Amino acid sequence: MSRTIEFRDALREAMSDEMRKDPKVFLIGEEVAQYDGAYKVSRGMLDEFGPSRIIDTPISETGFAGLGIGAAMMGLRPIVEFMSWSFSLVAADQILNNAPKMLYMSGGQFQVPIVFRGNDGAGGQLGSTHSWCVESLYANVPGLKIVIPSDPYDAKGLLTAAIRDPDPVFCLESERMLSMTGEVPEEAYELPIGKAVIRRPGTDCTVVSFGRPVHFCMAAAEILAKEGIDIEVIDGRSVKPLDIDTIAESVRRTNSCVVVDQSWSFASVGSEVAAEVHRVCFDDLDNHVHRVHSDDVPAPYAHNLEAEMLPNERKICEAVRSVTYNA
Amino acid sequence: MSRTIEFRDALREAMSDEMRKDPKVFLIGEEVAQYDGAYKVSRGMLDEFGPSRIIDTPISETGFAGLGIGAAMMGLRPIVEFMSWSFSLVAADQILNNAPKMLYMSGGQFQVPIVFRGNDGAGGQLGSTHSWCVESLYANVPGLKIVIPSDPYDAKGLLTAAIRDPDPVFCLESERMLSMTGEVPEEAYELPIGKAVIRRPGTDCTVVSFGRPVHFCMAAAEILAKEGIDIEVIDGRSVKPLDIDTIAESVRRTNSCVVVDQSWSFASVGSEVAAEVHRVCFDDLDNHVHRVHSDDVPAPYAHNLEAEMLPNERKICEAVRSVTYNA
Amino acid sequence: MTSSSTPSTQQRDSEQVPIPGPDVLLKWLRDMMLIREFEVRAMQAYQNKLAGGFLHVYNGQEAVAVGTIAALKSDDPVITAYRDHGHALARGLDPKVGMAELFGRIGGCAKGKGGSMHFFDAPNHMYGGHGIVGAQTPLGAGLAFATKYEDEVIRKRPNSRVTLCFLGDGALNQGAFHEAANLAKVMDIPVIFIVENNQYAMGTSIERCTSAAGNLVHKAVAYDMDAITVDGMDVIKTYRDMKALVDDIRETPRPAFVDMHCYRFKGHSMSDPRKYRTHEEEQENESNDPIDGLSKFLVKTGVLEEAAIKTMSKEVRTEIRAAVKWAEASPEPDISELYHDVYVDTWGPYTGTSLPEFMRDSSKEKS
Amino acid sequence: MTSSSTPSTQQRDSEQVPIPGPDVLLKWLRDMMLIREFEVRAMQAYQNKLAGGFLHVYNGQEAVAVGTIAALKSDDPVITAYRDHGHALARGLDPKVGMAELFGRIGGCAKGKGGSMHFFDAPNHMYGGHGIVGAQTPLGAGLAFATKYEDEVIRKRPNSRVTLCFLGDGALNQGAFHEAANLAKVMDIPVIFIVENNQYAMGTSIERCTSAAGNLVHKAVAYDMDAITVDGMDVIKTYRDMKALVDDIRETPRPAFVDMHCYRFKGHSMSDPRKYRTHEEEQENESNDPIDGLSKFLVKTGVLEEAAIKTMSKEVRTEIRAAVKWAEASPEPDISELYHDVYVDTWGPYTGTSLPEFMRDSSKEKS
Ligand SMILES: Cc1ncc(C[n+]2csc(CCOP(=O)(O)OP(=O)(O)O)c2C)c(N)n1
Ligand SMILES: Cc1ncc(C[n+]2csc(CCOP(=O)(O)OP(=O)(O)O)c2C)c(N)n1
Ligand SMILES: [Mg+2]
Ligand SMILES: [Mg+2]
Repeated sequence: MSRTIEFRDALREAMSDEMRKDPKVFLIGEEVAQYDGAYKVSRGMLDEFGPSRIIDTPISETGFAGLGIGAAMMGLRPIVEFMSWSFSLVAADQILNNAPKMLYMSGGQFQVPIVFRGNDGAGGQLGSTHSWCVESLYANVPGLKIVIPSDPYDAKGLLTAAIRDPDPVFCLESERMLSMTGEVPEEAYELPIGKAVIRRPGTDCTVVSFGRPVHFCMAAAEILAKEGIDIEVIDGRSVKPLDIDTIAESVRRTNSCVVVDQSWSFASVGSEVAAEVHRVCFDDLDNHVHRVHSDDVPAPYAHNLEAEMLPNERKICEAVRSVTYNA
Repeated sequence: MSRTIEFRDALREAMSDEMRKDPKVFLIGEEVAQYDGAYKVSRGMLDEFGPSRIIDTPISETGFAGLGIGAAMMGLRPIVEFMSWSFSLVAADQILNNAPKMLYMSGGQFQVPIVFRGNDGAGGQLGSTHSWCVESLYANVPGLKIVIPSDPYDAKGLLTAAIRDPDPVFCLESERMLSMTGEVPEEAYELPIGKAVIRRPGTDCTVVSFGRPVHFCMAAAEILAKEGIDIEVIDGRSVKPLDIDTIAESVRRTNSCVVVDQSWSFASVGSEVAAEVHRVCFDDLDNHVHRVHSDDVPAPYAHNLEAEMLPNERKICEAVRSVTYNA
Repeated sequence: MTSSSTPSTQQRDSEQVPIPGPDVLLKWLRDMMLIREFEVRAMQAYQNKLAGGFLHVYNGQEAVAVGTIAALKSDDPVITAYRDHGHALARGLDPKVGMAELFGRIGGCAKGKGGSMHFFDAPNHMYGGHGIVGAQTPLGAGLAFATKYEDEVIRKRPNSRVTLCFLGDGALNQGAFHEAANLAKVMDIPVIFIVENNQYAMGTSIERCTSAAGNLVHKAVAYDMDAITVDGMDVIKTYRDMKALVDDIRETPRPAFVDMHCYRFKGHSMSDPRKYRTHEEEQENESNDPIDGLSKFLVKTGVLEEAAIKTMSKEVRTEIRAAVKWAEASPEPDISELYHDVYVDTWGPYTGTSLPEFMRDSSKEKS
Repeated sequence: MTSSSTPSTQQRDSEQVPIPGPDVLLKWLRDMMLIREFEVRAMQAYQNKLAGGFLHVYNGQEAVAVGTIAALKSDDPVITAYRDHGHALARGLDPKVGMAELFGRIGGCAKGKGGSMHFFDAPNHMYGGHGIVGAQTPLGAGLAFATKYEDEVIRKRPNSRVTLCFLGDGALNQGAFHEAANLAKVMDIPVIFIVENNQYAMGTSIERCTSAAGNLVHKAVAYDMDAITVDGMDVIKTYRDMKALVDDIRETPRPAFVDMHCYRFKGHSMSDPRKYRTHEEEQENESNDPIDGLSKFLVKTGVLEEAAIKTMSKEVRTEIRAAVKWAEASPEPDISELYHDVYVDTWGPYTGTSLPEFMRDSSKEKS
């Protein structure tokens, strides 16, 4: 049975479902318990599961991220909430050295089945330190997986899969999407990590994106359709593993590709998609893969500057027009 | 006047020269003073400059990196040594949020003329946590510059430029190259940050690399030459800014390109080079840009596994043969 | 450990610090009123969507910024976290420039690029305004290190500046603070870490997440660092305690720690429903308003009449209203500002074909 | 602060802990000898290039690992830093498996993937072996958290396991330790942070870079945490002090801090010329050898004769020589091992065309 719920509710359902089934699952982070979550993702969970399993922490990201990893080494399945992924940099060593490498360093003895989750990307005018898109930093590291849901349905399905996954999974949400509503089944379900989905079929150009910018792509599709350009929008759903198969299959039909990535451009998820599409589809491409990113500047506070910085519809339309020009 | 000196001596000369000229320059880090540097880069500097300017620290990377940034905001020009860039992850927030964004966040009021430097990349069997190639993580961030010298001459010229630069510069050295010798002028000189150099001219394929793997490329060139494949080896010298002009000019002549990057492949410097070469030289390329990286696994300890993991000669030769196959 | 066993570290007696004359006291009153009024209007502006992002106001803590900064010389560096309006104003920031920053306008102290959490003001030696909890504490050590370095290496005369580095009680739990404190101690850096102990970190009361919450000077014991507890709701007490400490540290450079007791009257930020504390608790603390406290003292000691206070309050209101007007009139930053201040040389590493998309349009200004 | 003002936190009197009988003492002696001999051969192997990377030996600190771990139950978790051979061996690791790890062979405790700094041994509840200074301390809190969680949420019976988390004196200055300590305190986590205070962090003596170096229990004051100082050169004292503490914590779950006085006889790692300390200092400390100490005690109390000690020492030498042989005979890991253990499902996220180059060869094994 499906109902319309918010993105934050979908996240909560994924966590609560798994917690009901598996006593090894717990939630830890700043303000997740008594405050009901800084963004109300965990609202009511303290009441249901009690303070042993819904755990408020000091402002100590290194401490509680590491605590979660240690607990996972003992076989528990922690969900660690970062109020924002922007605050995960202070814990970078724990989440990049310890979580994804423990299995390897220990010769396969210690699995780390942990989920790190929280808001990623620009909020509304949060400025330079609070607007990180960590996917382009962290995706470089082997041993971890990264999912970026773009709607409530995916949020529940991907987070459920993440919690059940035996490896460290980073779930990147968006403050700007938490109130978005959508149809979500009541029962638990998993979306496979590493599988993309075609959001809009099209014939002229493959547009690949992840998370919130998928919606900018859908809006751009409407504008472009009026100009007679019919784009296919692919939602990667996972950044790592990257579903190159689905992307390549599309590019072989459209013969062109634009990647829309909310991160900065340099050595980014967008670079990776571009490099890989060129590798796999070199002979199919009529033009080089075009990239749309946030501008390569620290996030500004002023509203007009921030709006211009982000990978907006205008930039997407320009890139698509440019890549399809010779087609 | 040139003499043959070691890579570590060249680094020291750059620092000492600038310290003699500018009292605002100082060196801070673990074991840099009384111990003469963990890798003897700063040998003798305490004797010459005294403990006010050559400063030993506790094992507190966040603390002393941040201290350096604060001092730079006051107009000083700190050189912060990380014994290894692998230990910079515990200071990621300071070096990625504070150093490169301060100028922007303050609306241009506070410059941060700081240098962070230390060993990057695999040492000899140092294992998973001690073998980071941070360039592919950190290069994503605007506001900073990254240089990777591959010989003593470059080490002195690039570090001198870094110290004089008004922006934060990350200088990535290599434990495996510190004892390498080379001709280095006695007097101070700068190499421009953001300019690549052609190490070996060639006609059949452009091979782009940075730092230590440049030498692997030169060795591969010998092997390939015997097979009649004449490669052009470009040493990027800087990762950020990336000198796409020099690379593109070469690719327009060779019509093919291989990038050799010691980092993991995903969302890496190698992805960026590939994506950009495709963008700028799409019509010149006979084949897609091939990439050679460290394998996408945490660095193993065992000697044979580590040797196989690195971007070695064999892998470079294979990539060049494959990319020039249709030429 | 009993509190008597904690180091009695105050070298100078704050009782010996004279209470300043009427001019100074009146200025403090006005400064505190100005900060309060600034925040009231800031909240209003936020609700009217003139300001965005996160807004953390300083209501209730005015005596801290005013009393501590009054103990400084004008070129002593100050640095704090994101709840920074009060410190910037106390340090001398023009309220209209602050308000313009809040509104994201080019007239702001960071040209609208910083926002509420990033008030920087170089001429007044205000080094921000920092958003990552605790991350300003190593910077604070660095500012103070630089003053010491300048004295020792460059100007070669004895130490002359003292740095104030503010942090919240919640920030005590970040590793950055711990590293900064230890560094400051082993290097004898003249920085004072002032913990604005308003008893909450967002919705978390200090007892719930901070060990030794009952007596924060225990934190300083770990670093063998001088430490005092100060009543941050009383601007005169704050000033006197701080003045004694600052003067002492100016003479004998070393770090110190201040457990500054205070209370934030409003929520953590604008979205906070404050369910984690009782209305009674709030009322009790609000009855200890630092502005009322100084007002009453001035009336009682005959410096000022009730009516004069009202006049002053009115003046301040007029000034802030003008600041709001000025800020509203200040234009949004030009889009070209987006690409300035990334590197000192505007186009920084962006040369030739490596210019990012947005800079390839040759009509755009090049520096 | 005088040391008398530090909390006297030992709830049980270690004087009441009985000195174990001869069998146990003999085992301790043998364990310490085994660790010493392992390290001697490890250094030799390193010089002969049988081992690579960094090698940090434990000579001189044997009583710490043996005495502390003797106070545990067999399933109590143990975690430490990179100077980890002693802890792993004391916990029960077969020396030949440890030696094979050092040699980077498939027979090693981490299949040769971890090396000297990463001795992991799940069956013996040894959680590593960690290379980033201080980074194991939050993990240690996590191990102990898990034991508590299992008791409370899963098995629903009272706390039964105590975790030992070792760290160096230099590691005290990492923010990670500070965050872990505070977390452990506010959550009442049964973890004991044992600072192996060997007085040096590489070439830095503790006084130069660590505040409150003279009395590290001051560090624990910041967290209102129980703290004791232990003579880590005497295995019997170490055991008795630790046994009292461990038992107490098993009964009343909470964290504790141990300032464990010891000395590393060798350099920090194999490349260390030890110029930062005098030969006299080294000799003085070496004369306090923990193995000699226990040997003498056993001879004095009539448990053992000199000759028996020699025999034991010979046996141990034989055992370790055999371990070296075994390790040398163990093959290098197959190259396919490079790609295992990255993800639990070997090929993890590598599917279809996203397979990296090295996996595209279909002849390679797929799991
Ligand atoms: C590293 C980090 N983690 C989390 C946050 C989110 N956050 C912002 S303010 C705050 C509470 C800080 O409380 P305190 O230090 O007491 O300062 P106060 O707000 O009371 O002035 C939190 C958790 C952050 N900005 N940075
Ligand atoms: C974060 C970090 N910084 C620096 C290093 C390099 N390093 C390895 S061991 C060490 C000294 C540690 O001393 P201590 O904690 O006292 O342990 P000990 O070696 O005495 O056992 C240093 C600086 C590291 N591994 N990690
Ligand atoms: Mg607070
Ligand atoms: Mg030590």
